[in-house]
Amino acid sequence: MTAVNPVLELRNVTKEFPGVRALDCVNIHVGRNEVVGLIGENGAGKSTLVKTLAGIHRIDEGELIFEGEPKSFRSPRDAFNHGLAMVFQEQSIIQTLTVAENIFLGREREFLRFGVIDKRAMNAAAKVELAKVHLDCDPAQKCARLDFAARQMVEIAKALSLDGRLDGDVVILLDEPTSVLERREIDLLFGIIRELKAKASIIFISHRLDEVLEVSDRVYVLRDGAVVHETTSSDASITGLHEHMVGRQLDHQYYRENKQRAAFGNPVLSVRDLSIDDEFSNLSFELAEGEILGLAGVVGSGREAFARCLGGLLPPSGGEVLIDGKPVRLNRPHQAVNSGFGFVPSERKSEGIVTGLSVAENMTLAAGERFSRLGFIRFEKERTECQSWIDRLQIRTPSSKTPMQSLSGGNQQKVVLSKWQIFGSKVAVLDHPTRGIDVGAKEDVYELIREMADQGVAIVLLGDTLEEVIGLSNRILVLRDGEVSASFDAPVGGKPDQLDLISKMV
Amino acid sequence: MASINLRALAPIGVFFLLCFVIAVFSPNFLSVSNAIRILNASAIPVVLVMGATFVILMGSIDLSVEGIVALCAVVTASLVLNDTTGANLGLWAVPFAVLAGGLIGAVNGATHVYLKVPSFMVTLGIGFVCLGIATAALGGFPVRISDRGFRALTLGRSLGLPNGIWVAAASVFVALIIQERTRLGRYVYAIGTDEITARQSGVPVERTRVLVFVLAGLFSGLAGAMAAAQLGQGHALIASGRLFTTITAVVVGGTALSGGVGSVLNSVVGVLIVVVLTNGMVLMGVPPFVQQGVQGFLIIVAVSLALDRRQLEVVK
Amino acid sequence: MGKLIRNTVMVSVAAMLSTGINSATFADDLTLAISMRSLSNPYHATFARGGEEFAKSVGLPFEVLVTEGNSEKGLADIRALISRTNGNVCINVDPNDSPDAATIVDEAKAAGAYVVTQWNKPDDLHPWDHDPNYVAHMSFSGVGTSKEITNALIDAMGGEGGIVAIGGILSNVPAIERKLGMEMAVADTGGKVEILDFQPADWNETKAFEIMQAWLTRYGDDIKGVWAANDSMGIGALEALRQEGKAGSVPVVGIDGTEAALSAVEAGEMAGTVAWDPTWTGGMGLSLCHAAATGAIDIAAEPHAHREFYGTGIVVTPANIAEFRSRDASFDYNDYWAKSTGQIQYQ
Amino acid sequence: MTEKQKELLRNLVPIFTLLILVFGIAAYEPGFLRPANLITVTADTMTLFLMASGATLVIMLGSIDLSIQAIASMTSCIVAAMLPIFGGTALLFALAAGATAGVLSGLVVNYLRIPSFVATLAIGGIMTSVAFWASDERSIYISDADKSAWLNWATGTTGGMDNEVLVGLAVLAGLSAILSLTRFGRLVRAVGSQERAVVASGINVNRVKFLAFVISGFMAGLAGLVMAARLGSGSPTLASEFLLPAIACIIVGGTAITGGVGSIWKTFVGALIIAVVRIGMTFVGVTVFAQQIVFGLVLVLAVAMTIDRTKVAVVK
Repeated sequence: MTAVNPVLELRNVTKEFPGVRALDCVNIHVGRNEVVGLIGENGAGKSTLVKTLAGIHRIDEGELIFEGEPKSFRSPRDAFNHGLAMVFQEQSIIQTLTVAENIFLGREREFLRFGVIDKRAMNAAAKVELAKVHLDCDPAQKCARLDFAARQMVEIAKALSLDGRLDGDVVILLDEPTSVLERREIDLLFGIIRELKAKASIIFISHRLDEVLEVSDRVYVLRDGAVVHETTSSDASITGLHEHMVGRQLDHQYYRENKQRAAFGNPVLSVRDLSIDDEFSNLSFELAEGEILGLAGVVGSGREAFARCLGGLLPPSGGEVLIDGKPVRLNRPHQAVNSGFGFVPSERKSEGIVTGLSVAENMTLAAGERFSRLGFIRFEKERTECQSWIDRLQIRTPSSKTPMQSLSGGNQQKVVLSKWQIFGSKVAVLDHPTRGIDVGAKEDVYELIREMADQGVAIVLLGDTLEEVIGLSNRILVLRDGEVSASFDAPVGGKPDQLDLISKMV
Repeated sequence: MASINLRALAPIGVFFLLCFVIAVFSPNFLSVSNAIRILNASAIPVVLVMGATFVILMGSIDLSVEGIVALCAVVTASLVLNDTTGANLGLWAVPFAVLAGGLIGAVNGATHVYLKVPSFMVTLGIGFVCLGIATAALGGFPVRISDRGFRALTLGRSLGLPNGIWVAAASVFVALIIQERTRLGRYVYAIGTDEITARQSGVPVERTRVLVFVLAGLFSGLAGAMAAAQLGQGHALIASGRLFTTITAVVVGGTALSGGVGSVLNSVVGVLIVVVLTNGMVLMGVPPFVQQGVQGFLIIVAVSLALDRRQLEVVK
Repeated sequence: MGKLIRNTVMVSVAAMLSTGINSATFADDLTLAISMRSLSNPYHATFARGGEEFAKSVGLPFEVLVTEGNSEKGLADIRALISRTNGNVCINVDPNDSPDAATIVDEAKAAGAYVVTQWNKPDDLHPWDHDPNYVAHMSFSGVGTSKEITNALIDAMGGEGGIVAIGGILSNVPAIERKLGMEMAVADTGGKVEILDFQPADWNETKAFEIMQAWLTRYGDDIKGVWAANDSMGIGALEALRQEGKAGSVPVVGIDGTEAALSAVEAGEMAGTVAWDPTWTGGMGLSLCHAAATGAIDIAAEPHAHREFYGTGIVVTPANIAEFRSRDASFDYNDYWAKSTGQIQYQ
Repeated sequence: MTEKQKELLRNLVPIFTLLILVFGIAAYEPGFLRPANLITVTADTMTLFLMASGATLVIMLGSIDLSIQAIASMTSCIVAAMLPIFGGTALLFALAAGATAGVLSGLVVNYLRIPSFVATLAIGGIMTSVAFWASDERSIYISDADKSAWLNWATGTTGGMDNEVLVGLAVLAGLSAILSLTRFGRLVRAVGSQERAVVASGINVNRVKFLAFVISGFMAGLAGLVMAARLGSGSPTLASEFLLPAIACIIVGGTAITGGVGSIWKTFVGALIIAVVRIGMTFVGVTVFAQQIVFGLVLVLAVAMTIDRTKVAVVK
């Protein structure tokens, strides 16, 4: 299956970190005008591979061949200048700069006139690049004013701007570009990828297997730092790929529907006419112990704001929220937490985990009072309890004292979820709990969500995909323009169809 | 310019409010001659904040301001007609002072970047070194300037305004161009907002950091020359008290110490607020022993009015 | 790393061994030292130079310590010096703040070192209570000289009008004394001269400059004279006047007799300054201390007037500047009290 | 070497730096190593350490406290003015005043959301005014009787050891315990490294910051008491020129100015490094003209050695 003239090739690439062989003799090639999909579980080595290509990590053994010559990029910028552009999983948009400045960051030379930047020319050029991703926004505005999805499109526009500015081949690497995009935007992106194929080669990394199959010509599966499977998309199936990824048979009960509760406990949460100006208005519902309520809606529907409101991060402007019949204040996060809310934020890196603290310290962050006497920490109690959670949730960490930042994304998310279980939250508000984590870790998270429901925790869920919301929820509220447009019951065997939901979303 | 938005207007509002309050107590405040005096007293601080703003926008800090200004004032005073050395360069001493400042800035930047020492400590240490050199070079005595022509740099007037004001205005213009229209300016924002991302996007972080400290040094050097011209001498203590005024002005103007947010224009307003406060304290006849307290109180009020709190999710 | 640790240990062992030997050897060498606020002002620079000249004349090692305005640092340095010399040292100290003098004297006494203090000491601390280590205290009459220079200012103003006064750091003893002298002189005019405003500029030129600017707005032409508690602030005020084209037309006085101020007096831009004689205080303080330490004089037997005395502060005005410039400033190190102007009086 | 050993070694770097300095000086002037001298140097360092000890917590939060110098001066005035009237109660008054200043800083930072740099600078101004008011604008002596009755705990000796050292060690032990054994201490670290996540976890971050500022104010107040006891007086300028050295010793000890990483014993070692360099220069006989220059250079080099770059992604 070797292409005749691969544009980019990795030959026997090996990369070791202390104690781990992150990449083990990896062979990958990308042909001209080809879209190559790359999938793998959490910790399979995808991020390392990307960083190795970008020059952030050095290759220990093996070689990187670009346009037929061995290359070693010094930095992402160096790679970019040679024609290898990347769209990172974590956004690399500088919020205080304008859209145009972000697109051309580091390449302002093109617009210099007498040593100063010609802003008009730069904005005009940016407009051209934005048109390629069909994003209609003023290139002179600050990126801070754009929403997350629009920033992602800017990021893609930045990568695409290479096209036409370079003589040689262009390879564009998209690392999880769709995780924050809605279906409409994903379709747009795929359209762009198909257009680009005529001019460039593309490496597409995603955790959504269906998407990878949809857009790629060929797929590599990585596991434990090695390529375990390579196939053309036409020959592949989702189940097959998944089995290669996890190295075992796919559980048919992906969303653990067999564990979905049919009967619930006492009502816990009631939301009455809750509003935040310009975000959502008059939201009302009741939620019982053990019930999972899914929220569906496009970006701007108000569901993100609602979740942050329950977390105490966005104060409501009207209405009331009651827990166990008692009204609660949501002006500050600690009020929300002490009333019984546990909020799992979508931005895990900045809001979910405290990087400077250890795993155990993160786990007991909210429940600190229970682990201290007269302000002094009860270290033994903390250690044993945290260790039991680590074992139970199969969190991969050398010990409970390991710094949080050395864990992988999925394991970090498990720690965040355990934080609220240890605290004993009555209502868990999960804002994209599986964003940016892999299939295997996702299944663990689903398992955990079911377990929480079993223990009587009421759950408000903003899913990463509609499929996820449908699969996990007992009931689904669809939001449109800040108001509830529909409500669906979703018992096992009676799950609503995606199309029904979408019709109420837009 | 795009950077002038509503947020930049809040400090201006505070400034006018302050002027109004002082004018109620002391009608003289609103005279043209006092306006000129305030602008004149703002000249050196404005030049200083031009450099300091870039450093702070980058998330760093420059504590060597007093040292560089003093050393450059001494350099200037020694190069024009004076009572200690035989030199007589006249206004040509100014570029030398500016260059000397830039050189010290380069030492700051290079030490900070290549030894990976926080700017706080580097500039504190280099500031001590500069003051030490200024003291040792003169044995504790001042160099007195006898060159009238050179002193016209601040004493003379053009178009009815003291030249110092024009120099400051030119500095603001240059700083604004750098901020808005050069790669350096844009990179400063990028680094201040997110250094790691900026680096991955190909921003030459090290070079930019060094250059920004050079820039701050150049402005401090110019301020040193101006101080020498204004007081007619150069000595090691000529800049004492300038450091905290400079940083306070930058912050009062609305530039965040954490970097990424702010502008040189904000800092100009910050300087005006701080200078008017000092001026107003005397005009209103505030008793000396409570002045520092009143000033502290008013700075709190000014900043709390001028700050856009929605921008500050985290206050450090 | 291992090598580094090894070397460190070796150096330290060697150092410990030599400790005993060395401390025995430097017992004979008397060290002379001066301690003062900082080297970056002309007054203290000259003060140190005076000390250095005396040290050269007797061929003894000489050290300068600076407090940098920090009492704790001043004390720590003095302690370190006393410890290093085993108390075999003469120190001429200008304490950072008056109370420091007591602590310094205690330290010196405990170690057998000899001390002369300048300017600042508590009123109830006397050399004769700490014989023989506390040799003497030298000062200048802050109140008296300030009164004299204020009178010079009033004369230059033609005897009436409003003055503005710039003070030093509010709590500093010289600042308090000078302010008091100024107020007394103004009171003596019986209301003809009025203090429009008093502001402290903390001895700082630039602050004085800014305050003067504000005064020009507030009082304008009502300002007939400017009084400053030292020359630096006086020069700052003068430069603010120059900016308005008023240098020379509004008389300014300062205190200290710095070269800048003397030139301004010559140019007719300042109406006067008070010239202390820091060369004399620096040199003579050490000389007296040295004499007591070596037994050249029996300091305990000297009268109180020889233990706490004022030096000579000369009021320099445009009228006598030429004479002042041409005076013979030399003095004899062994004629200890030739320039004394009497025993210190306490208000 | 395992990660753990490396970590341990990195932690010990400040101590190695201190030892190198001590033995370096001793090589020139062996008298420096006399036990009596070492105790004196340590005792002389304690006021600096006390001022820096509380501020370490604030810096670990990622904030800064610039009011400590003014607070120490103020408490010295309060204790000196009140001892003759109230006896020992004056000590409590003074400490309470220090803590109150911290309360004010905490309130201004938390509720007006003003960056601590400006807030504490302003509060410091207010405290200076309080000091002027309490002292009636002059230095106040403490009589020997009052001193021996009420301040002996700070200046006397116990079992041959200067009490300053014992007070310093007690504070070192106490604050270290708070930092490493209590929930508050852990939250200080957490807030310093990732404040937003701590907020989202439902921690009342304001309470943590508030308490840190109060402790900082209290320790600065205590430093003022010890200073007053040592110098036998209170004065509004007693602690002048202590601010930057205090912050310098926190950073020289290896605490990151950006927050999250640090400890009290590092500050203790940092204070000793600063003191040893300063006093060492007098011992070695560095000429006073060069002292400032040497001090500045050694400061930069010391930090270059002591800061742990593995824990901070970006050096600002």
